[in-house]
Amino acid sequence: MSEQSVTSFRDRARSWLAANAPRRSDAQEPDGEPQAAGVAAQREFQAKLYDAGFAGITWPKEYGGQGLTNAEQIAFGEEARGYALPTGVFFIGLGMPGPTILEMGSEAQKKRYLPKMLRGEEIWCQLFSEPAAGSDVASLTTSAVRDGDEWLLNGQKVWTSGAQWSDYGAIIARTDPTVPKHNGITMFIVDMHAPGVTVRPLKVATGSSPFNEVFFDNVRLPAGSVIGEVNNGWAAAVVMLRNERVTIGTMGSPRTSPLSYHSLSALAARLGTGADVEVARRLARLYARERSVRLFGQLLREEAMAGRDPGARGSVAKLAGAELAMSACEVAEAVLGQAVVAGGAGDPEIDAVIMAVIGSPGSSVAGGTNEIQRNIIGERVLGLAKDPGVDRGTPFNQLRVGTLNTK
Amino acid sequence: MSEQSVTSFRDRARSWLAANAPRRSDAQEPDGEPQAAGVAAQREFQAKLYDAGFAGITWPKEYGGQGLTNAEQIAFGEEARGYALPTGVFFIGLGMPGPTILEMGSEAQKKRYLPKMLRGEEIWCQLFSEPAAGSDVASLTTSAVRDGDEWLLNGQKVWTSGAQWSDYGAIIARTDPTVPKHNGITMFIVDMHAPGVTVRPLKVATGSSPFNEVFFDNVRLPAGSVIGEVNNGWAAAVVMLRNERVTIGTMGSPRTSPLSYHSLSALAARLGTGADVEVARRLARLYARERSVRLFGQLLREEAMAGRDPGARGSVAKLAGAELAMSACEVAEAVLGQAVVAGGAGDPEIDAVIMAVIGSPGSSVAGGTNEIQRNIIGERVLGLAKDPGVDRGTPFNQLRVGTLNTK
Amino acid sequence: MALVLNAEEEEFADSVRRFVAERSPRAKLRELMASGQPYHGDVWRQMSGGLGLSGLIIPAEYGGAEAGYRVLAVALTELGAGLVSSPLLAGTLAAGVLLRLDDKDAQGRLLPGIASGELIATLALAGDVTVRADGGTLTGEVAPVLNAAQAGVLLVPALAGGGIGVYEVEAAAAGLSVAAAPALDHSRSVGTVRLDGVAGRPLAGDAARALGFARDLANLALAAEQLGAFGAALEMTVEYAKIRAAFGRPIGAFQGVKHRLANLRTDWELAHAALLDAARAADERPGDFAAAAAVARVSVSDAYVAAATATIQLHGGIGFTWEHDAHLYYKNAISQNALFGDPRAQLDRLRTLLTAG
Amino acid sequence: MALVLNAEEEEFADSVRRFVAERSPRAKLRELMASGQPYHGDVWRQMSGGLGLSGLIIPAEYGGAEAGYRVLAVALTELGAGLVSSPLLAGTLAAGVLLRLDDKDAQGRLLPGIASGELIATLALAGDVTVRADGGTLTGEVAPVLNAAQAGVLLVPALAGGGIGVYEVEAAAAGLSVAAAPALDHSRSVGTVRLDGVAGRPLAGDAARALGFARDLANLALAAEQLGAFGAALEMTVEYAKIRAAFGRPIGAFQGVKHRLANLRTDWELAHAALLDAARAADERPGDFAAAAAVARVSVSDAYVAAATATIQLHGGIGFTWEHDAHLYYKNAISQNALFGDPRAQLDRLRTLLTAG
Repeated sequence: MSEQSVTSFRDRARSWLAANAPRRSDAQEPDGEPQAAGVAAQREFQAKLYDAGFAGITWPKEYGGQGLTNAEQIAFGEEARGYALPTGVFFIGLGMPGPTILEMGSEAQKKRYLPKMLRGEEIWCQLFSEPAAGSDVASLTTSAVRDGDEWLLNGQKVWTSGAQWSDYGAIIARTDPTVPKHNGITMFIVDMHAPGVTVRPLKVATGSSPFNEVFFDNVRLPAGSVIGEVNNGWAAAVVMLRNERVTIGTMGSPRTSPLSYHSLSALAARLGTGADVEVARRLARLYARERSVRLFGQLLREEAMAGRDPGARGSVAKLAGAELAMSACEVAEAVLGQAVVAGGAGDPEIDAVIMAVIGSPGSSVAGGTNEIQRNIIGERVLGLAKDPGVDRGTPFNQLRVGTLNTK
Repeated sequence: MSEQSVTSFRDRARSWLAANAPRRSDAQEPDGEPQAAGVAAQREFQAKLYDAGFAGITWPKEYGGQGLTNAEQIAFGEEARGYALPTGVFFIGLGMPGPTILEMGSEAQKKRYLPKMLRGEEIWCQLFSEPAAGSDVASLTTSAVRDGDEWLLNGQKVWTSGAQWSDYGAIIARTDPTVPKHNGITMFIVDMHAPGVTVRPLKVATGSSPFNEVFFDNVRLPAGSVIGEVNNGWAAAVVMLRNERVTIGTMGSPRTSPLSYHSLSALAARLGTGADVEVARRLARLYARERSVRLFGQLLREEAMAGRDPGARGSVAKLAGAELAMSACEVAEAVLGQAVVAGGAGDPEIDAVIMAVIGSPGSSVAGGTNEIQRNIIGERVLGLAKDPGVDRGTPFNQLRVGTLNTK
Repeated sequence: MALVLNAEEEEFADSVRRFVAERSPRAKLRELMASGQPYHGDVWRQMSGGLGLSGLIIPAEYGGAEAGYRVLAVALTELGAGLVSSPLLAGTLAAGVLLRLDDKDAQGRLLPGIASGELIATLALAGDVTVRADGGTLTGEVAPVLNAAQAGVLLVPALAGGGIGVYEVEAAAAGLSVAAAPALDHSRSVGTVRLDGVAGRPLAGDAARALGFARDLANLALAAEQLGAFGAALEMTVEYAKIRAAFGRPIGAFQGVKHRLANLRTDWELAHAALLDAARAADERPGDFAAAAAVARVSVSDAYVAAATATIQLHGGIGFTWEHDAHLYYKNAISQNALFGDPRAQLDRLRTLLTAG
Repeated sequence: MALVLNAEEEEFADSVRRFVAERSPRAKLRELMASGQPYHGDVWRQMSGGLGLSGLIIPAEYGGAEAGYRVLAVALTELGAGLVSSPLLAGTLAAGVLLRLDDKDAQGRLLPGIASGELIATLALAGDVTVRADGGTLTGEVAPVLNAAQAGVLLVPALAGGGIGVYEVEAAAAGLSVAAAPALDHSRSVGTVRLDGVAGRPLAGDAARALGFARDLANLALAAEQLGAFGAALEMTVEYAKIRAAFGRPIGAFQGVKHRLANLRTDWELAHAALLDAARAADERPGDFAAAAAVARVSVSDAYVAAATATIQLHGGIGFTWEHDAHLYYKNAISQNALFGDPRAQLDRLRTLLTAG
């Protein structure tokens, strides 16, 4: 790449965004997932983005990408910072299943799925979590049994974002229960419209339903559905999980999040609770923490751009982000004072903060609990000894999983 | 017991203390161990206490005790609260080796040692900790090898309080390294004046030397030195450690400790740092914490008096006490403000607080680290599953210990 | 001076615990959440009429059980554990104020109804008093007020001239409006009370002293409820840590989980001891009650929030679902923390007490 | 805008790190502790003359390296890691004030000596300014002042009339007395400066602005030293957790230890990013420097104390002995935390900056 070409790409992005993309407003952004009504509009916007040459910037041209470098990708990200691109429903597909298919998928899969993903024609979700597996993702029990060239899928996934409007999903399932748990997992592409797939919204503590449960009842996976190799799905899943962690960790919370310093200090001023010296200091500390988390994310991105693998330090970002959210909750409680008792009582700003406080402990678990991140940081960043796992050598069907085998 | 006899005992104690014991002063108490100069005076006071019938209140009469009940013991403790009894050098002997000999010792041992202990004629220490064992007390390497009826003792102990003025010690040593670590330990009585015993003061972070290292070089233990049974010393040690934990945990820090609410709030008033709302609140929180820790100690004592075994809840007291000390350090730092930089600079009150802050992280480890207490609370109070220890079944001489076997 | 419960108190605790398990398990709270009702009338009748909980601190001459504050704390601990929704706290605080005022007439008129549970009374106190009394009529706004919308009578502190008074206001009084709020805590019913020239009957006695006592009583009562709920949330989590497996082991075997739970148990033990002490102080050491109650409240408040957070997090995803009860405790913990003075306000108060004492 | 160190900066960091390892390992600090000397003259000569560290922020025209604040932060991080005792911070702060004042004469007279390391200068600033200037003579007391007893020249902020000024005071001036204090931090030399009608030369320029910058520079410099020491203490502990066994395993295998260290590493990473940002801001975004430096300082201060506490505790008994270096870091951590504004003061300042901005 030449520096000049990056500059001209940046200029082109800047003017296209100015002409086509909605600016990020300072107002409260709606929490959670886009409404179904918005999905069509998002498909349309993604298509425009694609036509303008800003979708799949680093993906190869033969699969619909632009064939450019990280430099252009970062330039676009920087230019887009001030905009609220209506592309949320594609976030998961392009961030996780897409790159995995690109890396490990067959030529036929790449040709069939990637261009449509980039053009916004097909929406993807990721089907990893299971009720009985939790943090121990690899102890999943959803099974895929070979039937000729095809496979028969049975089981349940949970915490699936966007399943309700997805066309396809990347799913991991157990294909050999007689070997240790990591060795009997395969990754598949599943058609979310296939018979036997049931998507149910999952109501959470806040009263809203931002996630789904997905049930698979004898769903037939056609030949050619395996991503990578049979029984080698865990390696692909690890890559996806690591990407997810870096993504969650370095996203940062936008200024407009109800738990940001920006929002909470404005609320503290309005409610008068910020006049208390201690509350004021907590707000300042929140600012410092928020800023340092954001800076660490920037540092990781710069290192990645310089060709250094962030590796397990993505877990540092993930942990720091989760703890930032929990400390923001404490600040929020201090800022709200008595206002929290009446549950908002119709004040939308207060309502939003309360809902964010209620949602935080649960959200912090998404993408791996803090305990899991601390293990990763301890073992892979600091090089401390591993926990002497009893589960690494044991065949999966002899292992304690979830709460099933304990009664 | 009759209630009347307790009342008359209490009355007798009250008047004896008023006539003979020094009142607890509100001034700063000297930190750490009594000076050697005071040992003779303490022996004298203990003898007076014994003559008056207030030593070994619950111990049997045939071994020099008073043969009374817990009720009298508690009554005496309550009456003595306002006094600073100069009996510190006997604290360990009467609290730990004494009761253990009483419970597990031979008749000859009880007759020989207990009366002199009670009369203040012989001072005792406890020799458990070793440099390479640490929290994992049972991985001790000090060895005792049988030589006819006698034993030959070799090794090193550390963190031994009062070793410098002790006449005897209760020591645990390895007597069979070929069995799992808990099964090859024996408890002995060792004459601290015997040839081959070397006591060296151990300088700690504060610059003072409140503890000792004790070296044993071919020390000959005569026949009859074993407390309880050979290779069954761990059971006795566990009882002693548990007593130690309850003792440390429920002692509470006296009002006059440099890190108490009482001391720190007076200092905050003098330095002006208490005018800050947040510092004032931290002081109030310290008061609440100190009071709740003290109340929990009281609750444990009441339960013990009512015949309920505090069991592992002594670890709750120990952990709470250690955490109280560390949070008091934080409050102390806030109270000191800039004064901490100049290290006291000759102000004795500030000096005492700084030394207490410097000493706290190390002291908190004594009697078992917080991690050990949390394990005990988790497993024995809450009933959570044990860590799958790799060390329970392995012969001691095949185990990794300290930092010795790792290079 | 004894902290441990005596046999009678233990027995009473058992009976309340059984009542909660049989008559008001958490499934009942789910019913309230679905129906929008503030509490179950039948449960309240059993609590008040049957168990006599509404009259625990009320003298026998007014139909109360005259059982004292230790027993009250025992009852509230069990009710808190079960997140039982009722107007008990509201009525207890109103009774506390009446008892510390010196108005025989009002006591005789109101206490029997509160004791029997037939009269729902509440104390319209939240933060600093801002309602103004002018020529016998009250004007101002108070929020949040416990069971404001269900109360038949409200005791309203108000500023009159240079001093403060407590006024008895009928629910039906002209100029009074009550707006129920969507309480964060599903087991709590709160509302905003607006007074626009409402006729209030001034009550005789030392209002400042009575309101000070009400704040201490609120600390004791809330600390008891919080401690009970803290214990229940912790127990739920400990039990889950025993049966939920990950990486081939119960999750409670991992120190990351085990130590967090051990810390919470330690906090609970300290808060428990502090509550026992505060309840004793209310009965036996009135001069120490304010400090003891503040210590109890401070000891439990933040620790319970931490425990409820752990309940959600250590249950993993399932703890975040609407169907799981973890969020009920979390919402309760946050809300309780803010009622009648948040931890900062409590610490300020405690510091003042200590400096003055 | 880049946060990552460039190749030149990395190389410079390596050279300082080598210097510390070869010329001023912690054994040197033990020598100072035994001898009572504030620092090693030869080490200081090598640092200043050889490596040029004393002139990093001083323009070339005054004999400095003119290397900027990013490079200064890099150097101080390495020196902090090694607990190297020297008058570098004192001189750097004095230079920072001189550079922001507008007194060519004083700059020409003092900066070359500071740059070469031959002149020990210090800034007599601690908390609010209370020294009073009256008709050209200064009266008051300042403590703690870095290297007060070794300084040849002191820059003393003082109140004159309604405003503030900075005065140059010779160490030999009549009426000046300096009492060295037994600094808690063995790697720091501090003292109390007493002025009793001391003749001071008023320096031209905007004193309030220069002193504000000095506070920001102190935040940057201390944050750098703290971050370095934090990293060193953490590394020492991590290495120990790898080789120390208990219960048949390296202690780092236990989550109780592993998670605590992981939390500290996370805090270190955030503080590191914040420091890189503050150093960049000093060179490139002066308007954001105050906030960035306060964020860096706030991010590292308490976390370093927690790390040093863990260093003692996770080393078990041995970490509490005088011979082990753990207490050197702990004392350093506590002392650093209180210099030029403790965390509360920093948060107050940050809040003011944010509200004003």
